[in-house]
Amino acid sequence: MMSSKYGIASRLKSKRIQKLISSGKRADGRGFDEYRQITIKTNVLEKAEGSAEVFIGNTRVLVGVKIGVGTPFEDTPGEGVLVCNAEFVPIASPFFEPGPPDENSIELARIVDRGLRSAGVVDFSKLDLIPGKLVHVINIDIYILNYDGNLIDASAFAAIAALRTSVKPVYEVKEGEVKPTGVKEKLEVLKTPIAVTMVKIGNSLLVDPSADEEEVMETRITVTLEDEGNICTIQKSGSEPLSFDEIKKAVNIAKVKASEIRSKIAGGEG
Amino acid sequence: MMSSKYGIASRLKSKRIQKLISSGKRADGRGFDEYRQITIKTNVLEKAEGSAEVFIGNTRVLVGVKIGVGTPFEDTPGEGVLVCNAEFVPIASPFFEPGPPDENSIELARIVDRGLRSAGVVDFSKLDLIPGKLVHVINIDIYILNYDGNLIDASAFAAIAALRTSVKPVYEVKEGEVKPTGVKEKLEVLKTPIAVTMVKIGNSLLVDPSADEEEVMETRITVTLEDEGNICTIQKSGSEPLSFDEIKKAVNIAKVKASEIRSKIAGGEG
Amino acid sequence: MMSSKYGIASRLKSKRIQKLISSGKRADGRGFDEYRQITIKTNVLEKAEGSAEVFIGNTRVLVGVKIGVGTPFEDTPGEGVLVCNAEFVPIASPFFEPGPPDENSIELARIVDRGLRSAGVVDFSKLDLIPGKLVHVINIDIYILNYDGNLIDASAFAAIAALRTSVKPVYEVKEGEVKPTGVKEKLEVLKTPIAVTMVKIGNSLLVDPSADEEEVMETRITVTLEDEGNICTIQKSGSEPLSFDEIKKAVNIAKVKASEIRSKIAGGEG
Amino acid sequence: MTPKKVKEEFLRVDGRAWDELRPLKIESGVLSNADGSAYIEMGKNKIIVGVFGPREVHPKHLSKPHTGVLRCRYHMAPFSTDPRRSPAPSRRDTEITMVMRYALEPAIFLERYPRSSIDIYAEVLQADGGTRCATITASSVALVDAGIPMRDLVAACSTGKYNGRIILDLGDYEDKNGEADVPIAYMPKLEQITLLQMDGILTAEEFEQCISLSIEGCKKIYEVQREAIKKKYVVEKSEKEIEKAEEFIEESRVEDEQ
Amino acid sequence: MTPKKVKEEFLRVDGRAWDELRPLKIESGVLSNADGSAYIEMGKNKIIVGVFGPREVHPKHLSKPHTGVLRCRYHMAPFSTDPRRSPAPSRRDTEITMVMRYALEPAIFLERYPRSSIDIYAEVLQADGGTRCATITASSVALVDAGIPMRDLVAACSTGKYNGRIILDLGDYEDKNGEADVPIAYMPKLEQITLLQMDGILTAEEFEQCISLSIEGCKKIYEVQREAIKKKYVVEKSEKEIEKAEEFIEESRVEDEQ
Amino acid sequence: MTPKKVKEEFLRVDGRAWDELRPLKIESGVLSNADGSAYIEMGKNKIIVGVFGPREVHPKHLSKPHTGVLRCRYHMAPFSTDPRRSPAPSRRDTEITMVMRYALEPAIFLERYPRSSIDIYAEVLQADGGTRCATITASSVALVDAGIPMRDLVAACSTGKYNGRIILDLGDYEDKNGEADVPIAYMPKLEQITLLQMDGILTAEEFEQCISLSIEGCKKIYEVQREAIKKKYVVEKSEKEIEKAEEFIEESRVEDEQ
Repeated sequence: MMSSKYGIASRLKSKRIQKLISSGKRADGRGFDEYRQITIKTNVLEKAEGSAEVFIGNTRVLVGVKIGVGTPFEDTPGEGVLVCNAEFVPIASPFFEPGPPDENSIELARIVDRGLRSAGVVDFSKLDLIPGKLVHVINIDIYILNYDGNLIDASAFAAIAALRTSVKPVYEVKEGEVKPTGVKEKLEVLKTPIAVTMVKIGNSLLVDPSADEEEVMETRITVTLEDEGNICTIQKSGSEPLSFDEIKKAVNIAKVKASEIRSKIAGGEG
Repeated sequence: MMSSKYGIASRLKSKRIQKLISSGKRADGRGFDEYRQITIKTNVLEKAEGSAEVFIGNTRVLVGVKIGVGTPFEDTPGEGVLVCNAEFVPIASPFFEPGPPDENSIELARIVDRGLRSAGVVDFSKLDLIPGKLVHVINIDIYILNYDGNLIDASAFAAIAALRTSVKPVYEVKEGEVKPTGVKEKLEVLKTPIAVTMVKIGNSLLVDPSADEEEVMETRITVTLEDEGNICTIQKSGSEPLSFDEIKKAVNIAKVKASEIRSKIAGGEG
Repeated sequence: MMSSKYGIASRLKSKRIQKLISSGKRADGRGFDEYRQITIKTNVLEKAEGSAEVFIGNTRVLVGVKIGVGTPFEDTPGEGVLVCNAEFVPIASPFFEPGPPDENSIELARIVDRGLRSAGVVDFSKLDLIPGKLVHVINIDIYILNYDGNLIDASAFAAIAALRTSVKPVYEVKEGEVKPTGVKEKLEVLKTPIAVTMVKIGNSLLVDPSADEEEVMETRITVTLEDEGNICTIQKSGSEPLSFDEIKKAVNIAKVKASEIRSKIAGGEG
Repeated sequence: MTPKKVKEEFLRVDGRAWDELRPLKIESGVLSNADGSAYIEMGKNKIIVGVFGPREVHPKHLSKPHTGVLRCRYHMAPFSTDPRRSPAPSRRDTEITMVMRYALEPAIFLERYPRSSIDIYAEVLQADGGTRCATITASSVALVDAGIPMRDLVAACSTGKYNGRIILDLGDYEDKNGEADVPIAYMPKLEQITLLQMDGILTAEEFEQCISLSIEGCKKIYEVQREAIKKKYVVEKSEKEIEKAEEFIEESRVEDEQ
Repeated sequence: MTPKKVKEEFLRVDGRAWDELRPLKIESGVLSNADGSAYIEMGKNKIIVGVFGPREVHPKHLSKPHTGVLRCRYHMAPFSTDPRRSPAPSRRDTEITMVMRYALEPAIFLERYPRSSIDIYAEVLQADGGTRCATITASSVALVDAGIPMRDLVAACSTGKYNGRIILDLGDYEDKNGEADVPIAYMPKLEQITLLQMDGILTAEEFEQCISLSIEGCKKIYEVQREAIKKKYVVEKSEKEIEKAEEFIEESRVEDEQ
Repeated sequence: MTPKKVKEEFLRVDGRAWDELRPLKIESGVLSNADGSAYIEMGKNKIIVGVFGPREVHPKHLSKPHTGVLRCRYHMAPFSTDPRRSPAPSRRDTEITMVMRYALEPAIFLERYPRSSIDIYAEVLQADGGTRCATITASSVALVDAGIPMRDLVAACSTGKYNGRIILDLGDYEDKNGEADVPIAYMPKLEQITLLQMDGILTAEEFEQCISLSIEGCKKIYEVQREAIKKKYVVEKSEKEIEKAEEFIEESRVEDEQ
């Protein structure tokens, strides 16, 4: 998918990568199921209610969480609102251009959003203020600072890490109006969903694809798992199909990687 | 008008059609004041409050009516709101492109809208809920499914046919708030305006133009008449002028055709 | 700045203007610190709450002031709102195109806006109706009718002249709602800020640049002064720097010109 | 077919007779940057029109190899109405832009300007009912001011029904509270109608009365248009050129018929 | 791996068995202007699809020198849902448009159409859960109707978990109130999955059950697709062409493998 | 003209002296995909800047035959302010983008890059008053990091009036509650001002004091900029290259003057 937008790999480069992979190797020496170095920093911003910055190799994603007051969705009047948004800002790649979200940034935001929602990271029914009128609104803004592949996992890690450190402003409700009290309390986060993205190149599944690998990939699959090891979101992308067996294999790989990474994120806090 | 957007007729084709017409004939054998086969189906959608599908020859238009709650216009605080919108969706013609409404779809929606409004199809003063705050909003969405000329008449027929079968959700008003009761009642429709569109080719006026005729037409006139035979909307379009006599002739033709068609639409219901 | 958008001056024309200026002359014979003929007409519109039309040479700007009711900004709940907007309508120049505001019209509106705001032309705290909910909203719409340079000064003069003649609808506040009484009272205007725009060509500062001079200018500076001779807004534009001394010189020129022009605007009323 | 012109007692909200136009003022050549321009006041309507062209079309793909294109824009200033309106074009603006183009196109020899465009931009500075008609009337004058030969001038006004009576040139109040409104544009020499719209309820007979009355109105407006064109020449040009101006439209048409 | 198919007492909100599809109707060739088209009803879903192409790409810079491009649009009519939705595309529409393209692309020999595009436009006229799957199913039929050779038909349906049970082809109510939803698209002859999404909570075992059940569902849908293609030929074409139609997909694939 | 620098008792809301900058940190080369980059913290401002170019201009019609073009974007992250702001550019963003371009353009030899563009993208991650100045300061460093020769570094900071006193480098609170704000950008070696804006109320004398004080501030910032450039070289390059880096700006200017 990324290939169409982020520059076409030359045939030579493409062949080289494919040949390497068919001989069981990756350009940077990693194993097929090996992530690059993952670094997670939380509370990197003072003005946001929560924040985290995630580095996976040279990929760098910043997430800021803002929690405010707004109106609920029409069909869930008594529940808080969570909105994910992703910005592919032009500093991140010579191929990113300023402008409104395109197909790729919308897909990214929706995968992260669906992962959080399916896992049940927050209890939305506890986020109402005046039912049907005012509720807490959690805005998760994903900011891509440097692109070197696997934006989905980096964004998903940053989003949940930021949420886990978020505080929620406390409001006083009085005569149909809300007033900020100035106090903030910890946001209760119930789950830590972890996204694991793989690409298929030749007949191999590779986790944590680099930008080069995304350029030559045939298809991509992201499996998000919650704390108990249940699957909570899957997204297949890319123009090649997958067999049932390949999907099963991908789920198995994801299960292993997710629990490794979850301990990193859950452990990364004070 | 359509010519600029929907493909230019070749000079040859254009000459052929014009020659045929100057000899008193139309390509499909119709008389100048003859409509193609008109078929009207109502209640074709379950989720809309009203619906109708109209076929005029190969032209096919679907109208869905949604009735909800909204705020009144500033200058008519105690009246309900009616909004017409037309979508030229790209399945209808190789020359339609996805995107926001253009000049042609706006004109179409406005002619239908003005026809309904001028005829007084509904009593807007009976459509208020909390005067100045909440009123019934009737959305008439015109969906062009296949284009073979005369979209205006097909849309106008479908709009009034859909309205005539519409139901209105009943709300309970209590302490400045409205609550749906789950009950729906028939929308009172007072008039059945009928639009009759003609094009001028050479010195002739032709009703119900086909796509080919619209490509070579010089000018177009739509006359909408209400039940008592009064004129309620006229729209001239196209780059050639009309004489006073031609206009009078057009009105006379429209009067005859409108009453024929009205009985079809009014009769088409259970 | 204008050069990039409004047509590039030919090298010849550019050289001619620069040579003339280096010999101490301007194409239209004016002194470097001399404005073209300024004409100010007020109350030129009946439907606006205030209006003024300003001619500076062939530059012609119309400002209409509309005063209505709206919601306050979140951070100033008890204060009225003032909004400036500028439209570069296409009748004003063959180089203006219809469409949403571009960089130049946004800068123009903001300079005028900042000048009025910094000078404190109105007491915003007196413009509230229901604190936190409804306040008076003053819309200043700048309409460029003909472009021959120095739009900033013409717009700023027209804006303050229009404001000075504005009336404010009086509302009755009752049970959390406002009702127009039909009465209008004079809007209290506390200050008369005057913008003076200069361009640097060669080593000279020229006030009130014509369109030709704006095409060849290196940089532009606008100094706005209020009634007591204090500076209230400065904006430097254009790709060349200025020295501290040049800035001081510009401020001195502006001080002299502003008080001349202020008496014209303040005197132009009944 | 023409309505009875018996003078009646009946007076309208603004004191006019049933067949009386509002005060009308047209000025030509009011903008220095436009190739042609005109300013019109019709009642409290205040509209300014600028014409550019014939000129190259941008973007190029909009040009046509065998004919010129006419591009129009009808636009209302935010302060032209009560309450203020957004400067973004509304659906009504789009529709009027379209009928304005159709109303003026028949009067212009577009086929003489292949690959070129003539652009007419109208700015409604104050709206008082009948803005589309006043815009078309002013645009004709602006086109002549731009030196563009025309088959005929296009004059426009609306007739309508208010309180049971057919009246000429509806003001804002009559427009909003009346039973029907019929804006038409007319080429008086060619006796052709180039704009025709109608909203409200009218019998066929009333509708024909409306058109007849509008045509009478357009003929009066036509005289004011001619004056505006002449006056411009008187101020700016030599005697000889004034004569030329007077015959300008006539000639253009003759030229066309040859 | 396949779920136990023991017939159970359990009945769903609309009376269906756990492994039962909603009533399904597909019609081919329903639009005269499109090169190919199909209409599908699946439960209360009503979706119409039009295919245009292979044709020249506009704008040109979107074309590719060595292959064709597939362009899709998933769009919902304003009246398709309750409450009314804006006709402007939502973020969800954009995402579905994307996965719809990926779901159909593997079935088309795009490499045969350099510099060209195949455009698939789907309009959801009524939505009842599972619109993306029904859209993909109908699009396959519309592609065949357009005479575009295909490696295989793509059939799609979702399986999910509702009230603790794995069930086939979720309706709107089950979709909104269920524990999980797994839409898949499947090429039955090639045994390949081209669409796979999942939301909710499932164990790995449940997830595999869902896929197995979906594959069974897709096979049934595939038969209805084939019927729709045949029926079109019966009505419009000669006996000989019917045979051709039957072998159409088969041939295309063989051709591909050579 | 320079303000009296007598040390006073007066302390500001954050404890600073009247002529004291906020804590300032600049880091160079922080983004691997950009040709040059810099990160700045000035008070609680956190801004990251990426530079791309000189490179081909897209779309081509924006390029110029005889010179390069400088394109800038000042953009604020949604989470940079309280309350959250929309990621769509505001009118203020558009104005700052414009003055940012004017502030940096005089320092770049654009005429050396015909048909090319240099693109500077600034992302404000956290805003604390004075973001436009901090952005310009960081952009200069990022330009050097991209290897683009410069006439001089551009350093920027604002001075203003708060509670009757002229103070350097206004924080967010002082900005919003003060009497005046004068952001300037300055090229210390060339002694030229490239950004100058002012809002509030100042006498001519106070205004001149502000500029003098800002210039002093810019000179201090300039030292931090030079350090940031040097440090990058220390980490990444050989000793010899460090020397080069130190003389980089000097040389570029000399080159220009020849």
